[in-house]
This record gives sequence, structure tokens and C-alpha cells, in this order.
Amino acid sequence: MTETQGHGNQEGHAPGSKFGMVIDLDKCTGCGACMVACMAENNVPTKPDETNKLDTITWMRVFKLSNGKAFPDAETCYLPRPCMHCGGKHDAGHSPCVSVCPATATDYSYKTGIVSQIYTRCFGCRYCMGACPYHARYFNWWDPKWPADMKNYLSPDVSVRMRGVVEKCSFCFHRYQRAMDLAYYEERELEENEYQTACTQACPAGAITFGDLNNEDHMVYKVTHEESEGDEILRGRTPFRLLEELETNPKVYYLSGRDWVVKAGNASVREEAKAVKDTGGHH
Amino acid sequence: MEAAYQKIVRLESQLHPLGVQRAPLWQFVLWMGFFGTILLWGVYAMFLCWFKGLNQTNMNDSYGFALWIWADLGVIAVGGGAFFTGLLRYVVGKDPLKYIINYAVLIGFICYSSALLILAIDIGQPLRGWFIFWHANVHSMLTEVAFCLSCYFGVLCIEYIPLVLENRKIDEVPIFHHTSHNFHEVMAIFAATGAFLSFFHQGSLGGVAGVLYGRPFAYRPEFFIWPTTFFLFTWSAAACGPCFTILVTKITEAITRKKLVKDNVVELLAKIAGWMLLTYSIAKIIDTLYWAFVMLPKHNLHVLDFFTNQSLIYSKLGGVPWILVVEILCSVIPAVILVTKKGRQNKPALIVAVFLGSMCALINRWVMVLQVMAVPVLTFETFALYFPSWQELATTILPVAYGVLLISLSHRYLPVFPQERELNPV
Amino acid sequence: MKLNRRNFLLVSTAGAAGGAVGSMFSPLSWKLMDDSSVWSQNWPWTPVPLDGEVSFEETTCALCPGGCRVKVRKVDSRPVKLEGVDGGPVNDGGICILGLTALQLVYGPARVRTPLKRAGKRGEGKWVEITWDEAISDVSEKLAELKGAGQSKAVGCITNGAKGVTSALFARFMEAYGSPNHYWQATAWDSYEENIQRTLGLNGSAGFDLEKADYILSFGAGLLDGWGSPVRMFQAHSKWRENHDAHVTLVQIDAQLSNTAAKADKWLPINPGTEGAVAMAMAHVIISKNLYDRGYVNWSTTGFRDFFRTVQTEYAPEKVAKIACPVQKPEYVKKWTEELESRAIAFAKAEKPLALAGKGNGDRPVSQAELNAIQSLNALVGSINREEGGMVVIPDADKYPWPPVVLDADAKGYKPALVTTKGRTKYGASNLLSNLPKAINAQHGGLKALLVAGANPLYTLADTEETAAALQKIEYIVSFASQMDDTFTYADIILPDHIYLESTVDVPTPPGFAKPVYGLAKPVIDPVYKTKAMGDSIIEIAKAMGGTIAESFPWGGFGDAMEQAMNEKWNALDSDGVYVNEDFQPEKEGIRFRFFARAGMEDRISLQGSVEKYPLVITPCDTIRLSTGALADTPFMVKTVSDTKLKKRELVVQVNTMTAQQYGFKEGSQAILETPVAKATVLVHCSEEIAPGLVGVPRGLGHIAYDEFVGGKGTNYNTLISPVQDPATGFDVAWGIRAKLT
Amino acid sequence: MSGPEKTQQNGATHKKEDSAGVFAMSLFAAGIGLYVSLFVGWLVLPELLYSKQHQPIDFNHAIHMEQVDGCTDCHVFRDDGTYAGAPTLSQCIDCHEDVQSVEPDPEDENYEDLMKQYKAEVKFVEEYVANDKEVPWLIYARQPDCVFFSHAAHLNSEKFKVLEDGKIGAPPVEFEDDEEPEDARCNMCHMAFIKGEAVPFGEAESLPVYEENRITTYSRDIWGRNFSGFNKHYYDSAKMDDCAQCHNDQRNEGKSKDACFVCHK
Repeated sequence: MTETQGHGNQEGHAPGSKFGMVIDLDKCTGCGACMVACMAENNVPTKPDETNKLDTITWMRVFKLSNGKAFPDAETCYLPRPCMHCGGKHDAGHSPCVSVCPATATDYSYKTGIVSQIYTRCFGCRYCMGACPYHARYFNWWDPKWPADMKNYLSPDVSVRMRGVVEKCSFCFHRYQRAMDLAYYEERELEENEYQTACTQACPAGAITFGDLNNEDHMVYKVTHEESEGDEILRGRTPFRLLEELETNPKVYYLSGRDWVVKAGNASVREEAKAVKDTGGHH
Repeated sequence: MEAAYQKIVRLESQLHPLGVQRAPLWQFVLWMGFFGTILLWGVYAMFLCWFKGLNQTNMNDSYGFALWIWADLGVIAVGGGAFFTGLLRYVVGKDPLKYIINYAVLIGFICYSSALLILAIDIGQPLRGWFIFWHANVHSMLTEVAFCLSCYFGVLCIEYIPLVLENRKIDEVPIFHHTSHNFHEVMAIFAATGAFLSFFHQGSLGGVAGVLYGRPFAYRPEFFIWPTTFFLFTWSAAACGPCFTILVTKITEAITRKKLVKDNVVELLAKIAGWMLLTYSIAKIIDTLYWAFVMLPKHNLHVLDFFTNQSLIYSKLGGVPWILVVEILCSVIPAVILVTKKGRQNKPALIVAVFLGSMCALINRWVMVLQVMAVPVLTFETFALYFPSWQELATTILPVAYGVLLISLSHRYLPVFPQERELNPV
Repeated sequence: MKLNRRNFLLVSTAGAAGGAVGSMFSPLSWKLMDDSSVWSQNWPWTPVPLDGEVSFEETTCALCPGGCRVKVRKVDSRPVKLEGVDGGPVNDGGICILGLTALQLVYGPARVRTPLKRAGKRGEGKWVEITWDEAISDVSEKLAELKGAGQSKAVGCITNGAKGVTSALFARFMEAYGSPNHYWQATAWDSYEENIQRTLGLNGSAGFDLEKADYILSFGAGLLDGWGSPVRMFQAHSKWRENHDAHVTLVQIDAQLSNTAAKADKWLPINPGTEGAVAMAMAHVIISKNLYDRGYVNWSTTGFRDFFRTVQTEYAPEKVAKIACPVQKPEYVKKWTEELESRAIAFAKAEKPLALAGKGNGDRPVSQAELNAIQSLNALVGSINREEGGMVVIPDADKYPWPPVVLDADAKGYKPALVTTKGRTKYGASNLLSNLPKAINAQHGGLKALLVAGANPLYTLADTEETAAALQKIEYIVSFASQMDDTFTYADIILPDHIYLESTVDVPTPPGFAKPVYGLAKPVIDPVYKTKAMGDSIIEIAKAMGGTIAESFPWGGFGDAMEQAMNEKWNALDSDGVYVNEDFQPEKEGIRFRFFARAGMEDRISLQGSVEKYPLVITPCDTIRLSTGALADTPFMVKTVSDTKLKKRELVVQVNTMTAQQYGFKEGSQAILETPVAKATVLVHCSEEIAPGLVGVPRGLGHIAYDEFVGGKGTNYNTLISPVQDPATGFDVAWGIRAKLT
Repeated sequence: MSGPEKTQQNGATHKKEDSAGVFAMSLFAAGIGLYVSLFVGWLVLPELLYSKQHQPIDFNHAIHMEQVDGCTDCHVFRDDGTYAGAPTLSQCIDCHEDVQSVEPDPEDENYEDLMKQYKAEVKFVEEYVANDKEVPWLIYARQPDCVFFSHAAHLNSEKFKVLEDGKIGAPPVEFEDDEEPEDARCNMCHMAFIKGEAVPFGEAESLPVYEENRITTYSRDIWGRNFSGFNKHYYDSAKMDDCAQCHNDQRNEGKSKDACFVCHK
């Protein structure tokens, strides 16, 4: 048993699911469909100027990594970054952000492993943003606006965030709610793959695989557990997570056949201290 | 006109404490008007932030805590003089400090009320600010801060009210007279409570940064259940707060051109502050070394990783992380000055020492807020840069103006300095 | 007790204190505190989306020629999101960044909501709303007036390509009306059509069996930057990555580390414009090493001997390296040449090799010389019309079985088209839109009226100034735009089109797809505004004009014309929305590939500007996040554009760090980018992803119209360059322009 | 006006009796202040805070319940498991394409009630059916946008237990042969408050007045009718705390709260 399998067996909690993601960076082409699918799915607003990437809301953000070498030896790689839904040390639900929120506006679900964010509870202290090393959390600096008739395409499944609160990727939790609604209605259990995130569904490269990391039959389990047969996807590659060394225990795994990409994921294994600094900010 | 003015002057002088000299009314009005204008500017910026939202600031998603939180932590740190002087006076029994305790309380009151005001502007949804109490998450350091801060502010009010009631006119009302008298009787209890509360909220403010285990720059090992920054913050507030109290006292003396507190009182406080600073600097150096040479290497990080990049303030100067050096020097130098009798009796040296001592806390809070935010953690991100907007600057200057106003009013109408009459016979 | 001031103060204080205590025990303070926080949770200005019944309706995305099957998620009648349809023949569940955001085109501020007529001066942006009846009669009267005055050839029409029923209706209208001036802008796919005619003697378009190929040489084709049907390309790329039994190799020959180059197994950097020469050098290697497919070359080609001789004498890799290798350091040139050779050998030895061209996302034509060279590689390895993993020719569809056009005497008379060129093309002058502005400005007759249907020439044509001057000369411009696009600003009357979700649109075989596929978009939502499908508009205009023109349009509406046009495919399209010819076999019998000896270097398209005055070369950067065609980005797409391409309202250009240093620029420096035709203020991004001496300019920015989300951001690449004609076809094949940065 | 010195002199002579008077006056004033603020808080505020609105049609649930089989006959679930809420016009038209009831005879026993029903139906047919216009019902149980509520989960979950009289903390009702009527589940949360009495909606002959909080726009049924915020029954209010309480009591058997994302979206 690996460490992560202890998840969901917390005292007083029934064993649950642990939803996670495997992103194949060798397949990702940086096309941005995941970012936009996420915005369309989750009622994310747009401002007239979104070029300051430090105040633009992109729950799913695609970073461009560079190997830091000069032309023509330069290499680049795209890295989509949703919320990592960290389980914290020993996967006990002590996520960096959840534990610091003073008003319990974000919590960790032991039934799904998902880190929530309740916009109406949040009062905008932004402590969670400081706590998150992945910058996965975004603040609504402005009132959200949908000029012309654009508010007509808003989805009722996700509540619109008011100014002054923090938001982030929810692993499209509303899709789980909808799937569960149907499962309850039909008086049956939820089936694997009935619940998928919008980015997983949209990714034209099929680079994202989403599922229950506790379900031994699911590909994400196989990929993330060495003893299982995840070979088909792995092809000799070892899954890695971002900043694993900090013991945040993220639920998003990455695959890459390129050594420098793997090393860019964690400072502790990087080659040279500054070799992999992004050359140009947001991509 | 002239007659009416004279009448107002006469009436106004009835409110002054007995037997002291106060500046002419017109001077006082001008002074108040000047700072009042600054205050209004800040209030205007404050309302902009409330009605238009935090887009009025230059904060961003990588820089959620910025100037305000630094100001917040800063004023709370230097306001620590109140609880520590109270502790010394009422609990430890350092009697001479009763001649400066009023002023220490007043400065503390200003600092803490400013801190609460800044927090009310800083949060994105001020109308829901009370959720921090109602839906409290006991694991959060900020919750601890909020509870202790509010309670301690209550204590400061209780400590400040008797002083207000001592105003000549108010004191004439028997009920107020008795109230203030009785308050004085039980002040030791409040001082003890205040010290206890302060220990926690100063500490939890340190904890705010120290528990961020996703951010190696801020994260510190746990000591009992608290990160080391918890203790360092409390210790530095206790050390630097009195320095600030002395500094403000000296500034007040300079402006009023009067001696207000006797030297022996100041020296006693300075001596204690000096020893506190000395012990603090030793603890801080040990903590820094442990962080740099034990904690960071675990993540293959180097101290200098955090003091590089485009940001001018942090750029390497010959490979020296100078802000860290300055921070440590600001505790060591004043400590050395203040623990020596010669040092603290030399007036310029004393001023330098209490100034550096105050800066020690401010720089420490700056580093533990702004640099924590600026430093990237993902290897492919860069330092986040930020420069405050005028709205942020105005609302940060607002408490200073407010402090000046409240000190001016208190000094003019309340017997803040018990030794004033003796030192400045009319 | 005396009621003096002090006592009064005391008593009122006591009263207030009592009130304060009371308020603690009454719900007043608590309830109001709670309610005010609840109010902040439900601010009336924060929208609340309406709930309702969710349904999904499938259609075919018609925003690009990609032909993806998509479904729209609706809440009651309100569309809320688009998703890909699993099992779609082109996209199998995938969807691209543009397709995802179609609803912003429907509801966005740039949408034209009703027919409009210009009120102020051109470009002033003043419009009056008119009814559809007024709009149709305004246009038909104006056109009738011109025809009556014998000016029928002075009416022009610009459509978005030759394919599809809507374009065919406009072409038909022009024919019946009697004007030869119907144009569209050629793309790389038009170049391929021309090349197929020249090298294979066939009328058809290029299809590439990329899913099955195992060694792909891409000569600048941005396979993952919007080339072909983008979603299909992403999926093909993923299949290559999954295929670990027989690893598929992608070699990207490109002037910059584009996304495609970054994902390729090998990026071979070259100087832009030398693709043809590099292909010839590879041919040299293949022939020298005797690695070519003798069977195919001997039996299915002509002209090999001449080709052989030219290649052997003039295209030795060492020789080509002199012009093509981007870094002229001896050790690197050696390494580069070896790399070229080894890749050519691997290509020839592979089981299913395939070479392709495309200039970024493929919406810019490729010179015939370059294509000849690249197609020669395919011929050498026998991948033309190969069973699997090769290039196939998708034959042109039959003409729509519509009744013949009725022509009056005027329409029957011969009139030369306004555009003339030395080159010749399959479609005559029609796909030479790039030459139209010059022709109009050349003062011989010009155009009096112009119909712009599904095109945005002011944005997409090189040399914006010239185009603008030409448009300014036209008295009457009719735009059928659904969005307030760049050309819209010059229009006199707008007959706004539906978005495909509101109408019936056919989507012919996507470019590069290896099988004939036909898609049909059907209305899945009711028209949101007072818009009309372009096809219906032109039919109504024709009917209003009466006479032979009306007779040429015998249908009740666009739907009827569509049904008749689709003929035997209609039933399948009507029920499934898509028709795939699974039995398709490319024509092989008697097809011979013709080698062109003069293929590469000699015909290298030279650029405008002198080296002395303009030491740098602008090369365009394509990314799928930026639409470069008639349709601009959507707000969400703009949001994803990197800050190394756009910063606030300024264009960011990519310059090699060394070049930047040479000219004294740092990251983020502001600079003036000057070319022989225009000047622009830009910001410099120091990059290692581009060769020294080049200035990478992102395409797809700098729209002058649209809304605050899309318009006024950066500079349009096309304003900076000017067209350069391919001597063979007359297409604009400029691959850049000389420039300087100051 | 007398100067401060003068007051002081007066104070010296009348100090004692005056201070008693002042004390009494102050006490009295404090009492008045206390009383006024309590009065305003408890009695005036509720009147000011809530707007009272009448439903467009005075729908009679009781009559309709005689015709149908349970709540979900009209308040239907969609095929995807979501709950459709108030019936739409198209559902109503199934029966009410024309006026169904006959105009009552003034001689009738309960003429006034019958007339009221008749008029309501005529209004419905004339104003809405004839114009193909949806009835803008005011939804008592409408939750804010941030809330996700699964009716399917509550109707089908075995963990959901119907408690005696819907009282918080009461024991679960034992149904014979586990034949638990679905209405019993509905009534756990949905009751009509008519003239201060909680009546199951299915038995209500008219619709309660809809009260909307002018500040929050919440229906009063959500925050609760009891102004002090104390509730005895699950149906008394439907705030987050109420949901959390029930989830704690029932779903998690008193062991834990649920994660936020169970009920939020």
C-alpha cells in the first residue's frame, strides 16, 4: 500500500473517492482549449484587458516552461495547472490553503478529496492565496461583468462569484453533483467516468485523464501506482507532481519523457538553480 | 470677532488639565487641520476601496498580502509597547513605569485601532468580516489573530477610558470620577489579560507566515504547536514596542518643546528593551541559521535564491542578502546600545537605538509579508513585482494622521504625562 | 433637578446606553448585520443564471473549415456551452479553443444585431437600424441601378473561399448578374490544389493520412498551430505519441521553435523562405544514397532525369546550408548538415514517410516552387496516393445539381476580371483577392459596389493601407458580417449573418483530411437577434432584382438550395449531420507525378526591402490561440494570449536575445518596428525560440473594430507586410518582409 | 447661557439632592431607551424588513391533491435526475386548457370559497393559458444561487429519515411495511405557513403570503419566520445551518459535518 491509499480512511470518515488527474505533457500542445473550456464551464468572466497575467482569472492555467538553453538548443513544454487539490501531509486533508482559511470558506472533502471554495462564505482575506505555492487561487479584484447579452450563456450549475472573493478550480464539482443527482434518481451507484471535468472533456489532445485515484480499475490509479499496469500510458516515464518535496500531496500527476521537464517540477531535483525560470511569464 | 475668539479660547482652556501650558488655540487648530486633511485624503481612498473594490490597489493574485498587511503587522508590532509596559508596570511591578504607561497605552490604542481599520479595508468583503468569528476555523492562525486582537483592543479601550475620564471636565461628574478610579484599581487584571492576549496575537501573526508549509521562505519548524516565528514575533514586539514608545515620547517632547517623562523612567524602559532586543537577536540569528542551513537544503534551496531577481529592493549586493543583514543589524546595534548604561544615557545614541529598534520590527514584518509573497515557489515562475497604488499609500498614511490627531487631542485635554506638571511648572 | 446642559447630557447618555443594551437583546443589530452580509452574497449586479431543463443538441461547427461535430448544452432554450461530440469523424469528442467559445460570438458586444445603414462618414461608426425589407431593397436597387447603367462588371464580391453552398450562391449571383469579379483569398490549400493540377494533372485537394504515417517531415506547417483541421491534428499527434510499437517521428523544419517544433521529435531550424531548398537538399541525399522508391519513380513519374541532374548539381546539402542554416558557425553548420542528411535518410527508410508544407496555420499560400520541391520528396518515397499514411488527392466535388443559371444578354457578354496576373490558376482570377486592392487603386474602372460575404479583406490582406485605399474608392460596400469586423467599418450597409448555431451551413471536407467528409450545421438555437443567413439574404436580393437574376434563384429559401445542392448526401446529412465516404479510394490508374527540375532555390521568393536599410526579417508566428482569418478571436481566446505576444494594447515581438542585445533592447523594451510599408510601436520579447536576425510577429492581433475585448489590441501583421506574387500562380506568397527595429 | 463656573457653584449647593434626581432621571431614560430599542427590534423591524406579496394565482393544493398521486406528479423530476420545481404552463394546460370548474351557485353551502376557487381558475385560464404566459410563481423555498440542492438525493436516500412532526431531535417515524409516503419526506422541509400555522402544502387550500426580505431578497421561509432565529422543526427555516444540522444528525449520524461542496456550487 502506498501512502496515498490511506486517503479517505480518516477517523470518523467512511472510505471515499479521491479524484485526481494525470496530465500527459508529451501530448499537451498548449492549445488552450482546457483554459477556455474551464472558463465557459465555470462562468469565469473576462475583462477588456487580460494581459496582466497576475490579475486574470484562469482556474486552469497553461504555463510555458523552457529548458533555459540558447537558440537553437532551446526547448519548451506546456504545463496545464489546475488546482492541485492537495491532501497535505499524509494526505490527511491538511491542504496548505484549507488549514489557513479563517472563516472555513474552503474545506477538504474526505468523500471526494476535493478542496472546495465557498464564495459566499469567503470574505476575501486572501490568506489562502498566499499559502498556495501553485498560485492556483484567484481573487475577484473586479465585479464580474458580461457586457451585451453575454450573461445569457452563463451556466446555472456554477454560481457566479461576486467581487472581493477568492475562487479556484473545483475539479468541476458541479458535474459530480449532477452525476450524483442522476445516480440518486436512478437509485444506483455512480459509475466511473460519469464524472469528468470540463478540461478533461475538452482537451483535443486527450492529454488529461481524470478519475478516482482510489479506484484500482481506473487508469489514473494504474498510472500513479508503480505496481499496477499503467505501462500503456507511462511508457517508461515516471509520474511526477509539482513541488512534491513540500509535502502538499497534490492530486495532479504529470507525465513527461523529457528529463528537464520532470526536473522543473521540483526544485529539489532541478539541474541548475535558475535554468528553468520561465522566460516570459504567462503563456 | 476678537471677543468671540477670546471667549472660545477661554472655554477651550477649561478643558486642559490643570497646571499645564498648552499651545495657542489657533496653532492647535492649524496643526489639527493639516493632519485632518491628510486623514480625509485617506478616508477618501478608504471609501474608494470599499465602494469600488480592491481593484483600487495594485495587489495581484501573486501578491495577495501587500503594503496594508505589512502596515498592519508593523503597527501591531510597534504597538506592543502597550502590553509589555503594562506587564512590567502592573504584573512585574516596575513602578517607575507608571509615568509612561498612559502614553504607552495611548500609542497601543492608536496602533491597534489602526490595525483593525486597515483590516476592514483590506478584506474583499468587509460586510462579511465578522464571519471570521462566526464561522471560525480554529486551525487558522488568522482566526487566532482576529480573536485575540479584538479582545486585546477591548482591553486597550478599558485601559484608555480611565484616562479619558480624567479629563478635567469629565472628572467633575462623580460617576465618571468613581469609574475611572475603580478602573485604576483593577488595572493589573486587565494588564495581565492584555499581556496574555498579546502573547497570542503577536505570536499568531508570526504564525501566519510560519505555518505556510507551501512556501519555504516563510515556513519554520514547529516548537510545541507553533512555528518558531510565533515566538520570535512576540519577542520582537515586546522588544521593539517599548523602543517605539520611547521614540514617540521623544518626538512628542521635541514637538511640544517640553520634557514630559523623567530620564530614569525612559532609561528603565530602554534597559529592559535592550535586554529583550539582545535575546531576540540571538534567537533570530539562530532561527535564520537553522532555516538557511537545515530547512532550505532539504528542498535544494539556497538562501540567496530568495534575495535575487529583478526586484531592486532584493537585488544582491555583492552576494549579500542585505535586507536580512539590515534586519539583524537593527536588532543587534540597538541591543548593544541599550544594554550599556553609557549607551542609553547618551541622548543621541538612545534616539538612534530606539529608532533602529522600531525599524527592527518594521523590517522584519516587511520581509515576512512582502517577500513571502514575492518569492516564487514553482521553479518556472518569476518574482512577482508590485508597487502600491496611491489608494494604498493614502490608507496606510491615514493611521499615521489619525495617530497624530489622537495624540494631539489626548495630550491637550488629558493628563497623559503625570510628570509634566512637575517637569514644566507654569 | 435642574435641566441644565450637564444633566441633559447625562440623561441622554443614559437613554442611549439603555438603547444600546436593548439593541443587543433585540434582533435589530444582529439581523441587520446578518442581512447585510447576505446582501453582499447576492448583490443585485452580480448575475444569477436562470435554471432549467438541460438538453444537448448536435451540429457541425462552421467557424473554420475543420468540420468538427459539436453539441450545444442548453438550459431550456438558452445555449450555455459547446462540447465536442464523441465519435465525430473529424474530431472524436475533441473541440478547439475557438469552437468552445462560439457563444461569445452569438452574444458578444461585437455581434451585429440588426441590419444597419451607414449614417455618418465612412469609418465614423455611426449607423441607423433598418428593417430587413429596407436592407434587401436598398441593396437590390443599387445593384439594379448599376446594371441598368451598364456597369455590371463594376460590382465585386468577396467570399470566404470557393467551397460550400453559400459561396456557390454568391458565385451564381455574380454570374447571373454579369460580373466576373468574384474573389476569395487563397490559402496554402489553394496552393496545394494548384500543385496537384501541375504535378498530378488532377482536380482535387490535398489529403494527408497523418494518423497512419510514421515519419513526417513538416516544412513549416504548423501542424499543432491551427493547420488543417486543428482538433484532428491534435488527436493525430497524440496517436503518434501513443504509438510505441512503431514510434512515429515528426521532424519540424521551421524558422522558429513554434509549438509544433516544440512538440516535434526533432526541430531543424532554418532560415525562413528556404523550405524548398532544404527539401531539395533532402532529395539530393535520398537520390545520392539511392534510397528512393525506384518502382514509383520509374513507373509513376515523369521528369525525373532533369530533376535528378538539377538536384545533384545544385542542391548539395553543404551548398544549401549556406543559405538555409540559421547559425553560420562552421561547427554548427556541420552539425546542421549532418542532421539534415540523417533525417533525409531516415525519411527515405521509413515505412510510411510523408512530407508536407504549410506556412504556419496554413492560411497563407505556399509558392509552387516550394511545393514542387516538397512534393518531390513525397514522390521519391512513393507516398503519393499510397495505400496508407501518404498524401491522397480528394477529387473536387461535382457541381451542385442546380438548374442552370439564367443569363441575360449583359451577363452573357464577355468581360475581363479586374485582376490580371501572369500566373494561371485553376479558378482563373478568382482566388487572387490579394491582387484586388492594387487593381482597384490602379485607376482602370475599379469597382463601384462590393459584396463582402464571410470575408474580412481589410484585416486579412497584406498591406492594409493599400486595401483601405481601395475600399475607400468603392461607392457602395455591402457587408454580410455577423460581427463588427474590420471591413465592417468601411461598409455602407450591413445584412448581418447568423452564427452557425442559428442556421443551416454546410461544411465541406476539411483541409488535409484524407477522406471525403461532409458536415452540416443545423439550427440548434433560435436566432437571437434580427439576423439572416447570408444564403437567404442573397436569394432575397436576387428575387428582389427580378428578371433573369430572380429566375436563376428558383428556391423558396436557402434551405431548399442546400437540400438540392447536397443531392444524394442530403438524407444522411439531414439525419446524422455528417456524411463520410468510407469507401473512398484515391485515383491511381494512369496518374503520373511530374517532377519540376527548377524547384527550390532559384524560385525562392525574395522579400521587399533592402538589406542595408532593413537588416532584420519579419517572420510571422502562428498559434491556435490567435485566429488569423476573417473571424477574429473571441474574448476568452484573447484572454489566453500570452503576455509575450500582447501586453496591454501593444504588440510584443519575439527577438533572439543576441539580436536584441545587438540593437540595445532588453526584455520589455519599447521599439519602433519599421518595414518598407509601415511602422509600428512594439515591445520586445527576448527569446531563444527564434533565430538571430528575425523578428517574430504574432498574427491575429491588431483588429481595428470589434469590441473592447478583441479590438484595438496590438498591431495587425498584415499592415506591416506587402504582397509578393508567386510567379506561377500570382498568389501572395510573402513569407515575411525586411524590417528594422529602432 | 450660564458659564461653566456658574454650574460649578450651583453644583456645590445642590449637589446631593440633585444627583439623586439626575440618577433617577438617568435610570428612567435608560429604561425608555431599552424599551424603545426592544420594541423597534422585535416588533417594528419585521414589519419593515419584509415585503408581503400575493401569488399571481391563489392555487389550491388540497383540491389538486385529490386528483393526483403525490407531490411529484406535478412537481416532477426530469430524466436527468434534476428536479423541475413549480409546474410549467404546459403541464397545467393538460387539464386547464379551458375552465374546468362551474361557476358556483350563490345558494351553495360554501359559496364564497367555491367562488374564490372559480375566480382563480378563470384568472389562470384568461391571463396565462390564453396568452401562453408562464405564471410567475413566487417560490417560498427558493435558495440563493450558491446553493446546490438535490431533491433526488433527499427523496431516495435511505439516510434521510422522516421524523415525528418534523421536529428537530424527534425519533424517526416507523412506517408500516416501509411504505413511506413521499409526501412525508416533502413535508419535512416544505410546509405552508398560513396564519401562523404550519400546514402541509398538500392540505393547504390557499397559498401563504410570500414575504421577501427587502435587503437580502430571500423568502422569509428561508431565514425562518421566528425572528429570534430559534427553530423547533426542520421546516421552520432552510438556512445553511439547518441543512448542516440535518446532515449532521441524519446523514452522518451525528459524527461530522459534510464538506462544503455537498450543498454549494
